[in-house]
Amino acid sequence: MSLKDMRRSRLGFLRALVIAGRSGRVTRRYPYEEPLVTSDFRGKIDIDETKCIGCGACVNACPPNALELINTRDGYVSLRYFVGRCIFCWRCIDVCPTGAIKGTREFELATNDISDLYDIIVHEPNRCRECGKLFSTKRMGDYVVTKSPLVENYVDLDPDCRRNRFLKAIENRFGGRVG
Amino acid sequence: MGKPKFLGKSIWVFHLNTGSCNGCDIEVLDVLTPYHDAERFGVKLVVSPRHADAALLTGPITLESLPKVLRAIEAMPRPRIIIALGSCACGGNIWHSSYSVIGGVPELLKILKERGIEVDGVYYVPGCPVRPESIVYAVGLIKGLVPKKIKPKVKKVGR
Amino acid sequence: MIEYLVFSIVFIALSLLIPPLMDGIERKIRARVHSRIGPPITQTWYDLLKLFEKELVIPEGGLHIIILSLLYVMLAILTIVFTVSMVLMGYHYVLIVIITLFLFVQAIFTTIPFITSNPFAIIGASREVILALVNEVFFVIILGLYMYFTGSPGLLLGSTSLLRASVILLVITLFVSAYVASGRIPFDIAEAEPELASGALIEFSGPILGIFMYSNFIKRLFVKLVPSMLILLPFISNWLYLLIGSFIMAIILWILYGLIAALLGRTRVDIAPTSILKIYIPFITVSILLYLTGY
Amino acid sequence: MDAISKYIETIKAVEPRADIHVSDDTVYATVSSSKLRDLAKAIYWDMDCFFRTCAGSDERSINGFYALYHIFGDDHNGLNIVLKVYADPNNPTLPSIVDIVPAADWCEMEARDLLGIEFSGRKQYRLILPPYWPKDLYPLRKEVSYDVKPQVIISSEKVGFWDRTSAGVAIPIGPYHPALHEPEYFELYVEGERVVDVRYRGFHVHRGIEKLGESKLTYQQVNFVAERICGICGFEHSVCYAQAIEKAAGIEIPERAKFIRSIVLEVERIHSHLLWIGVAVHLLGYDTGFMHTWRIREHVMIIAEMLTGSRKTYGINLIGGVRKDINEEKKQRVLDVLKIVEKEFTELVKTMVDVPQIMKRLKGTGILPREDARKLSVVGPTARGSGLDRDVRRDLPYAAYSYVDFNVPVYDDGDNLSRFLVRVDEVYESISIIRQLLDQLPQGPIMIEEFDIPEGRMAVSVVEAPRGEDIHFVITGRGKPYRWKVRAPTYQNIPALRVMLRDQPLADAPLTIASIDPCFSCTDRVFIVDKNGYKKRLDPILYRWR
Repeated sequence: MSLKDMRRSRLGFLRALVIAGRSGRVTRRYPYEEPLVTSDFRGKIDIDETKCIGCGACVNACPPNALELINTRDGYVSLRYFVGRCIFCWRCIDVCPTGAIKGTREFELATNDISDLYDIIVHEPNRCRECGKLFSTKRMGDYVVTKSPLVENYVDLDPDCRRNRFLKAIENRFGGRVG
Repeated sequence: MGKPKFLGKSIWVFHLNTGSCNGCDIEVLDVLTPYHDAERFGVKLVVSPRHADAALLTGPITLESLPKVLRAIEAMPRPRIIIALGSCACGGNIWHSSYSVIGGVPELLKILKERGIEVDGVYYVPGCPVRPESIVYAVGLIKGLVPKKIKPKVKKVGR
Repeated sequence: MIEYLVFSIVFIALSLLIPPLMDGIERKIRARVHSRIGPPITQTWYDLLKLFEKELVIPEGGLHIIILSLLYVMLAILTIVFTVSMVLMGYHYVLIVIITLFLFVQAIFTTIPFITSNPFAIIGASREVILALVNEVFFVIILGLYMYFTGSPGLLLGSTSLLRASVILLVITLFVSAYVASGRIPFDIAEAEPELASGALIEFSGPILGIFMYSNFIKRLFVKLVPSMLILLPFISNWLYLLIGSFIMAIILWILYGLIAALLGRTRVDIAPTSILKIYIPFITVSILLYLTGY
Repeated sequence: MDAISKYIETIKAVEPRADIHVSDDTVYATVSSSKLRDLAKAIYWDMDCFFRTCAGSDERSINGFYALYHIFGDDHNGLNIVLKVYADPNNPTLPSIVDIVPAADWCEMEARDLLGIEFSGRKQYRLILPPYWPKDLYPLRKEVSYDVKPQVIISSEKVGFWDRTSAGVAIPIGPYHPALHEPEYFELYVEGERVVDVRYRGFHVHRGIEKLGESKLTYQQVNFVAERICGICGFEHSVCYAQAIEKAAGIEIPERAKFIRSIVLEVERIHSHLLWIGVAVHLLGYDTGFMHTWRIREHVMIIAEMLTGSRKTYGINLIGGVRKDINEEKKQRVLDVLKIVEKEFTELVKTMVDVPQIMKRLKGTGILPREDARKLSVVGPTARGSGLDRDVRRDLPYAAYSYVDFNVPVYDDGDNLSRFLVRVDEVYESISIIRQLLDQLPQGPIMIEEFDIPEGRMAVSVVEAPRGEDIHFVITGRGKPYRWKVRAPTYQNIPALRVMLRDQPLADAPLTIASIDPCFSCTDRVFIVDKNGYKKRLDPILYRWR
């Protein structure tokens, strides 16, 4: 349809009253009334600390770095979720191997203190049974073992010791120095 | 300066887009429209920082807009508050580390402090983009109508 | 006599309290036309009180602005005081004084922005001048004709000539003039938000802004009160009832004006004067013709 | 094939040594810089193409040179022509084509700002980066990290918004102005209330998106950045990026995903146009119209949230398909909402045009004549309001647009009313398109997960956003784009404002600026200014520091 040829009436602007009358007051009295949030809405994510293994898959997928793995000075690994930077794309949910991350409809996130927006899971680190260095997380080790039990011998070793051990094993088998 | 009695009843907002994608800015307008109607809480968008009680910042604050933001905040009469709207303003969003932005209101506060520009309160409203309801909730929080729901969580987990 | 004094004080107090409340009601009505809830009717009072609590920032122009703004609010209040006392105390000839005062108020309002150097304020003020040149001049012309037709320089319940159509036409024109003078859409071109960022008031903040807004509300009441009185004059002979009647009529007018403003868009400064003149000139011409033929 | 060989012939005629290859609808030609100007002339003028954009690229790690890609477009045959020239890595200087293709002005300056490629034969100036950015730091060079934060000294926080010494009265519109919801700066020179000249300074929203996409993020993450180029027409950018990568890598996505993309694109168009109509009448002081348009728009926002999970920046697009499916219940809901929107919108628009001030101020203001529109090759509703029949959805069909019938509304007057009517008509067209798409929605998967993206492929992708056409140009790299270039429609349209605003009343300036539906957050990627036919140049002004 084209409005160009539409007949205009002089008092047509009064129709606004009709429109207003028919539609009534549409305002949602939120916060006193239910908000207009559909069940499909993507809100804040909720990380189940009983399932999280600290693998960092979500950290790699997260476009804005709202999820970060932080190595503290004492060797602890923590997964930090900063709601203030989250874009609520839920890519982390897609990639989480253990299903620890769940989406919620939560949007009431306003605060007057920025520290409220941090959600931190501190994982107990794995301790290398040879050099005693702290690395990765215990949960991660357990998870790897359940997925592929063959690596059990190496799971308690930090990456350097693991490599050394591996090279040594090859050395023993072939009787010569490798690498 | 005593605690203003009527600030809670009438919040005049000056909206500054500091490099936002427009998503939050449109939701700011949306909040004034019939379904959400922030005016019922006495919220009004004003057009001059001199009339404003609150600076509504959207965007990660680009270098280009930084001087104007500082100037606008300086022009606001005290008491003045800053509302950081959206993930960009709260934490810098995807561009938090980009070369042409300062990375959100936490960084801005440092610069404000350096220059001796005081503000009387900062509110953070995450969301990308912020839902209109989130903004209404934030208004409720400023007015003290709703409790703060989000708390920092630190959980230590073992094996 | 003493009861008139008491009535005066009551009415003056009312007319100082009511205008912001009426603005609150107008906002509520506008919200209803927008299909939303809108602010509480006391909202405008909250806004004003909040502005008075804010820090006092002396704008560019310094002391001039403060003195002028105080003068502005005093004159605005004086117009109301004179209007009320004129009716109650029987000083009917001061109608002409009130008109003069009102013109002073308008003049101050249009000049203040010129003191600041903000380009928006200056454009806003120059638009106000253009509009005032048409509207306020006709306001005076209409009142002058009114006085000539009724044969009195004041608010006198005179002859039956008051009922004559020519006078009624004049008063109707006065209602249009009151609408334009109240700065509502479509004639809010001086404060036009999208173009001029609230124009004349852009540089003011805190209490000074509060004073300006408050005076504007009083002015809005005044411009409705005077025509209401003039039109009710032939029908109500008791002065007290006349005053009450015109207050009620002013309130009804306020609501009606608010409703009309919600249904229209903003005009442009080059269109506005001609569209006002298109109403004024025929009405006044017919009125004069009627007067001449009926005399 | 006919048209393609014609282009190959033309290029060969000017530059026999050109290295030409063709893929899909794009002709790539590597030419020597000495022949660039002749080729630009042959393609832009003789072949009657228009200029899409140019993109600089740092390819020193691949072939040891900087490269510049000039991208031309031919809508009639649905073709893109890409001319590539190399620049010396030590002293990158290339001939400017601005005097032949005026539209290349700002994108050349962008390449200079971000990559340090100098252009000979033209006036050069700082465009994108802030005035206090260090002179020899070029963010898009590969050795520069995305998070470089030079110690910038902001001279003063007091910005001279207007220049009191200059002749005439300068009226600043922006950077923070109620008519603009984004920080951009227009300086209108007025005599009385009449605008005599306009100057513009943008790039307040430059966030370094391209650099992030090329350095920090992975292929799939870039989708989410692309979406945040613009909060209103973000999905178009995201689709455009995903299509560019899919085209470069030869990925064929499922039919159902194509349909869902088109449906969401049209939902976005409806909400964007409703938004614009609301803002336009608000600028005319008709707040009742604004409120009711947005009330109707809220229905659309609810279905957008239902279909995608977010009210804006939908986040459902990935390379290879979409993340969220449409079920029967949602389909029904969308159809119901469309019925309501159509009915209420018709009634509201009828009411709006009956408001005397609206009609008076829309009609005959902000006129962009057809010739000027062609010269400036404006896009989107701005072009269609000036009688140019251009729409990428029809001319270079993508996603599922080849399956639907729709009209492209065109009005000839070129005034604000025409642009208003184009958008009104497009709302109806979009409603009809969504109905057709939902009706034909094929079954099947919505995403393919297994694919790989080879390095060093190029593609140009064009998508019709509510404001005009988005252009994304990508060169693939390892795990992330090697070069990703974005051109949003508003760049093309901003120069037209100069024509529209001149000799107009100041009161109409905000509406006229709004009438191109400017989207500055997109625009601050690239700019193109066409000064053809105008004596004065549109110089971006620098701020005057007090």
